[in-house]
Amino acid sequence: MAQQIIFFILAAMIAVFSVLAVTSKRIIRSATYLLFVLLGTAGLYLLLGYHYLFAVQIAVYAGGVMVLFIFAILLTNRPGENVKTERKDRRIAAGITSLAGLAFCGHIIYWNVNKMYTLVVPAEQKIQDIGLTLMGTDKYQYLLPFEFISVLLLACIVGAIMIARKR
Amino acid sequence: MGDLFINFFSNPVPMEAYLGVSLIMFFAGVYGFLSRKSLLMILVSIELMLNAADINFVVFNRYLYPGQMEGFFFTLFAIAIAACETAVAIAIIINIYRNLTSVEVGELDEMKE
Amino acid sequence: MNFLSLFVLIPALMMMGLFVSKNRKQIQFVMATGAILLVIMSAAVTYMYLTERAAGNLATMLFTADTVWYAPFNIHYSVGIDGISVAMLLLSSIIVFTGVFASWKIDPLPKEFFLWYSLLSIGVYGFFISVDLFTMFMYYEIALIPMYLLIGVWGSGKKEYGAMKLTLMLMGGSALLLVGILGIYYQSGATSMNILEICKTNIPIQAQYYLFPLTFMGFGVLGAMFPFHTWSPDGHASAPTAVSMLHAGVLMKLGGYGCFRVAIYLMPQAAHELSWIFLILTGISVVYGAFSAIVQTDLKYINAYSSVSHCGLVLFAILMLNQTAMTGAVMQMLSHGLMTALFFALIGMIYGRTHTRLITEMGGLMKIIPFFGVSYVIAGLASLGLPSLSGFVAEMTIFVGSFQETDTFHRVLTIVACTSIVITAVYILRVVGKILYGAVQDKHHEHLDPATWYERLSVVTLIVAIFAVGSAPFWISSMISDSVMPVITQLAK
Amino acid sequence: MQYTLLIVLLPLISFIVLGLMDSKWKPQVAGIIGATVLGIITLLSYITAFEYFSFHKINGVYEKLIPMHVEWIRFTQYLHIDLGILLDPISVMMLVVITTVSLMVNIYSLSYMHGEKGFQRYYAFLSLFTFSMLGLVVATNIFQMYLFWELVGVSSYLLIGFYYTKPSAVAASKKAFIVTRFADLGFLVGILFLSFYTKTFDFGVLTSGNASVFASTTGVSFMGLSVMSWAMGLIFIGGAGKSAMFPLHIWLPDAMEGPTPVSALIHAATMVVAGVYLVARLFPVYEVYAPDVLHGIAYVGAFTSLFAAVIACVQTDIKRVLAFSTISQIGFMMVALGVSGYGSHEGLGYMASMFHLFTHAMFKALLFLGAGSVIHAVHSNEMNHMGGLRKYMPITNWTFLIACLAIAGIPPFSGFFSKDEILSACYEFSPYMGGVMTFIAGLTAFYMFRLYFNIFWGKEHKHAHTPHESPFAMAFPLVFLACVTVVAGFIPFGHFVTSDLANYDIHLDYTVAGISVGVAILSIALATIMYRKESEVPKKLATTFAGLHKAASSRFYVDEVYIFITKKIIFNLISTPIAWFDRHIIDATMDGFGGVTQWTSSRIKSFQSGQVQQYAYVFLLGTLFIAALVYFIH
Repeated sequence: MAQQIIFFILAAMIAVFSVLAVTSKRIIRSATYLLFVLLGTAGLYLLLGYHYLFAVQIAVYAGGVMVLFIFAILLTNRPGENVKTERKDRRIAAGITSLAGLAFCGHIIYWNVNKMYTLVVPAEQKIQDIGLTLMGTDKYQYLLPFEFISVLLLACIVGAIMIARKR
Repeated sequence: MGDLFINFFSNPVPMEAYLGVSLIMFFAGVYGFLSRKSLLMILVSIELMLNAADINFVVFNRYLYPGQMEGFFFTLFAIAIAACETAVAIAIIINIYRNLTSVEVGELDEMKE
Repeated sequence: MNFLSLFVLIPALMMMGLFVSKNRKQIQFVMATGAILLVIMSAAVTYMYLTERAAGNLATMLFTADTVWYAPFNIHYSVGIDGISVAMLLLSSIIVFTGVFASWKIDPLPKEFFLWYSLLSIGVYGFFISVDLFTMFMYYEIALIPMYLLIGVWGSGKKEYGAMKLTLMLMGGSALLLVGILGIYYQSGATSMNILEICKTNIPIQAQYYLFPLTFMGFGVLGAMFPFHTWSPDGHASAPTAVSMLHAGVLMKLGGYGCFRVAIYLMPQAAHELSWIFLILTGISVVYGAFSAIVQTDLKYINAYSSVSHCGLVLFAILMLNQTAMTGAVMQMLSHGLMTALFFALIGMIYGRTHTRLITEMGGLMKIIPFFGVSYVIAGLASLGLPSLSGFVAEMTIFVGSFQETDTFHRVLTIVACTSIVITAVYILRVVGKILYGAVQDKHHEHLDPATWYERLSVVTLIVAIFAVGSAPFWISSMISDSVMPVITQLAK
Repeated sequence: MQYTLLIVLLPLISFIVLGLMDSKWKPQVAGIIGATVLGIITLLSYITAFEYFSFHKINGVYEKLIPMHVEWIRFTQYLHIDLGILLDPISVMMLVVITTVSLMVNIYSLSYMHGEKGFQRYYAFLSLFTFSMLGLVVATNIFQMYLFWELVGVSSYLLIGFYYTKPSAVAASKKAFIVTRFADLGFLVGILFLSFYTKTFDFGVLTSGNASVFASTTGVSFMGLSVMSWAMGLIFIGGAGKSAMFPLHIWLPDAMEGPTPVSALIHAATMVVAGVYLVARLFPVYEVYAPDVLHGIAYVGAFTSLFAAVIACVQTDIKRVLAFSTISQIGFMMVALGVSGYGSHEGLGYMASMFHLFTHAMFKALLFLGAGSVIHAVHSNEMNHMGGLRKYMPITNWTFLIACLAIAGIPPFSGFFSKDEILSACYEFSPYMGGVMTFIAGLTAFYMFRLYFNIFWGKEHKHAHTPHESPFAMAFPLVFLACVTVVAGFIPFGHFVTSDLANYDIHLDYTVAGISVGVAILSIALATIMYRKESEVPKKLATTFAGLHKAASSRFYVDEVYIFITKKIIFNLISTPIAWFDRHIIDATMDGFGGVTQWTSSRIKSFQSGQVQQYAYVFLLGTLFIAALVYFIH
């Protein structure tokens, strides 16, 4: 019961804030709403039993990324200025399309998905398993992607410095 | 409608509920992506969509293949990549702002320094 | 690689020479040397060809060579010549040579101009020496591309428009051609694209029915066939002198040559069945071009329309499908090449002095620049078919040949085509009377520079060639008419 | 007789040398070279004539000699153009005529053209003309004739347009060339027809009388007419163009814009009779295979003759009068050929025609040179600027009178004999024809004496400076030609030129001769009354027949028709619309393709805006669409 209520709260939070994030006039507010969405997502991870993912989500997203965002916003925006939106017709078109997509996908989910699964009680994942899987080279083990990601991260670091440094 | 609520609160959270949440998040992201001009807002929207996808991965992993960890890892990597992407994107945005004092997509049709 | 490839190699070497040359002197040296080498080459090839034939070598193509280029698609690089190619090589050499001297002081960017010019000549020479459909098509494309830049950069007037129009229309033609060539290759079932090999196979008649019009029209665009001739006035009018010369003189001949060598030679049945459509179109070209030329006021337009008329006659004669008319067609190619080059050279030189090409703004030039005046009259007389100049023999051979077809349709068309000699006289004399005779129209024209040595060289060479072909046509005529024979035998099958 | 080649080649060499040297030599040098070369070839042609007529007669028939020929270009198995020299009575006669007149003109021009700019060029062109005309007459085949025919046309063009700064001269040369070119089109097509069926160009084969040559023409018709009629009719059109037969005569009066000696040479004595020569050359073919065309030629000739004679009566430009007189006289020659048959006596017309050609060349050249002399003295072409010149120019006066008497047909001058033969032939053909031609002969006498009296008698006109007799170089040709005119009539022409190459003794038909001389004397008397002294008669006549007079003065408006056809029909009704059509329909269609492509691409272009959002939007729509498609189809 508690789980359901928590879920409901989280779901409502995510839905409301994500909509607010994209419709808000002030960019700083959007970022704040985004932060709530990310936190809500982290909550969902927790609810699903992925504790590690919850931690990563909080640390990387809500921590790292959001800080970047806020800095960027503060650097590029004059306070109090409204964010420009697209032309009205485009916004309407975008809205209609999004709603259509939402309806269509919702329809599929509502009518089709519930017949496909059996719920297994969420069990906590052991952090050792995660570590082993991440470092292994066997089937269903992810050393190679891990290395790729690390190289990618390195590249990003270098790239970001290169791009952003003063000439 | 009443049935739905009773079912919802008496049974474990169904998968479609998670999917519904991610769906709303995703299309909010889509709407934001299409309707905003600021690069930062577009980035925010992208984050929303990525998160929605992440949720889906995790949910599918949990509900359909509970014994495995693919979805989990996919999400993990996606978060890492999203972080990279955000970092680079923000670097670019700041750089653009420095040159053009604007971060509006409509005005960025010149590739010059 | 046999010696025929030298024709392609020399311009390529010229291009390299141009790359390393530093000033105008060196550029001129490279170009002059190359052009003279080419003339010598073609004279030598003519001599070798004639001795080889005299020695009794009856092969369709002499000096053939074949190299596999890309085996999976059966693409070969094969060369070879017969009398017609020899005549065309001679023509090209003379015109490349005179074109170099006609643009001796080209400005600006002489190096780049001559680079493209040499590339153009690679295409032209390559086309005439190749006996493989693919090689032919490739050289055809090579010849087209430089045109765009040469006109667009060094042209005059509405040059961008002219260049675009010319290139696009010719490209359109080559698109039809590509389909045609591939169709021929696949339908014939031959194991290579070599023309000599394909002609031994039988292309199914249903396929011929659509491949023949495609190929003929594809080449016909380049041969300025009505109604695909409109690139010619605009393109030629805006092209620089040497390019007009080379284009009207040689490149338009690619069309006639291609029609002859590809369309008719490889698809004789369809040629018999469908020739009437194209006969009507080319018949229209002949008269229509001539009538259009009457009312033009720009010298280059007049000459361009006159080219439409004369080149129409080439295709017209080819479609008569008999030996005499085809011989006449090739002679007309030769003759028209020489005289239209002379015309364009003179127009360019006159324009360089008077700064106008409108005949209404000129007059009495004969007194001021007599060299150009006399040369223009000679060119005009050649164009209207004065005996002892090249136009006469060519036209007469065509008319006599066309008259060998006995049915009323061919007869009437031939007579209609004959009327062009009168209309030609009308527009030529109109121009000559307006610009050369009478009183000087513009007082700036009272003192014009006399012809320089390089202009004289270029003009005199062409005049001599015109006289040579017109006064002693027997050897060239017999050389061509022997080489037409394979096509006639093919048609008789 | 290999040396005959020199007769043709020397003028060519002279042309090339003079043409290349142009102004590098002094004018006199060029003139002397030209005249010397002409002198040499004149001598050579006299030798040729002597040798030919003396030694080349077998069994009373002249043989046809071909001293040399080469194949120039081969068209088909049978058809090839040869260049060669054919000697037979008419070509030898023509050689003599051309070289004589040409020599006279060359000598005359030394003085007449003295000091003109482009003197060297003038002599070069004269040489070119002589070359082409000689090449024409000795042609062994019809295509060689056509070839030189064209060259003759061009040299005529160049000479008429000699004063190229004068717009009227330029226009006249253009007109001459285009009109004759139009006629040549007929000639060419005629040749094509003839050669296709007979499989030969060769005159020897065509005129051999061998019926098998024409075997394939029997029963063949093209668009309703028999093929031989087509062929010979079209060939005659070519001849009619050069010989200025109605309605292709319009170029000849205008051609008088050229220098007067040129008019004498080309437009009186030599080139304009090329048409007559052509018909004479193919006479056996006309006679046997296209008799209807031959009769047509007779009627065309007669009509032209009458038409031109009437116009000549009212012209005031003396060269124009002579030009129309030339047309009229060539009409006589054509008529004579047209009414002639083949054989000794039936061939009288043929013989007469050639005879008249010969005598006419001499006296008409004389008339023109005389007119040139007068123009040289008074610097005008107009009759009313002249009058009473006999006192100042005795030689010109006398020689001109002799020529007038000759053309009027007064014995014993040469014109009498030849014209008399023509009239006899006409009377034999039909009395009407004879009557008409006699009337024209009367008209001829009338207008010639009108001209004569107006120039040399009548009221003296005031001159800026006193007219003087021409120098020796101009007087000599006059005297020489006058002598020839006096004696030429006594040549037993029938011994030299006949239709069947055999001898024929000319008999004067005294009735015909009597009538024609009577008519001539009457006309001369009339002219004397009207024009010797100033009188009111001509003016009265002009007012009485105002319409006719006006029409004749404006040459019966044929030129207006010509202008209408060229300017209005060809230029405005054909060429301009075609050019318009080309620019606005054909070209616009081609441009239209380009335009459509551009328009389409400019529409499509907005999809490639570079805006990621837009791409995303389209991408999203597409994804949704495909997903929905897949979903709902399942």
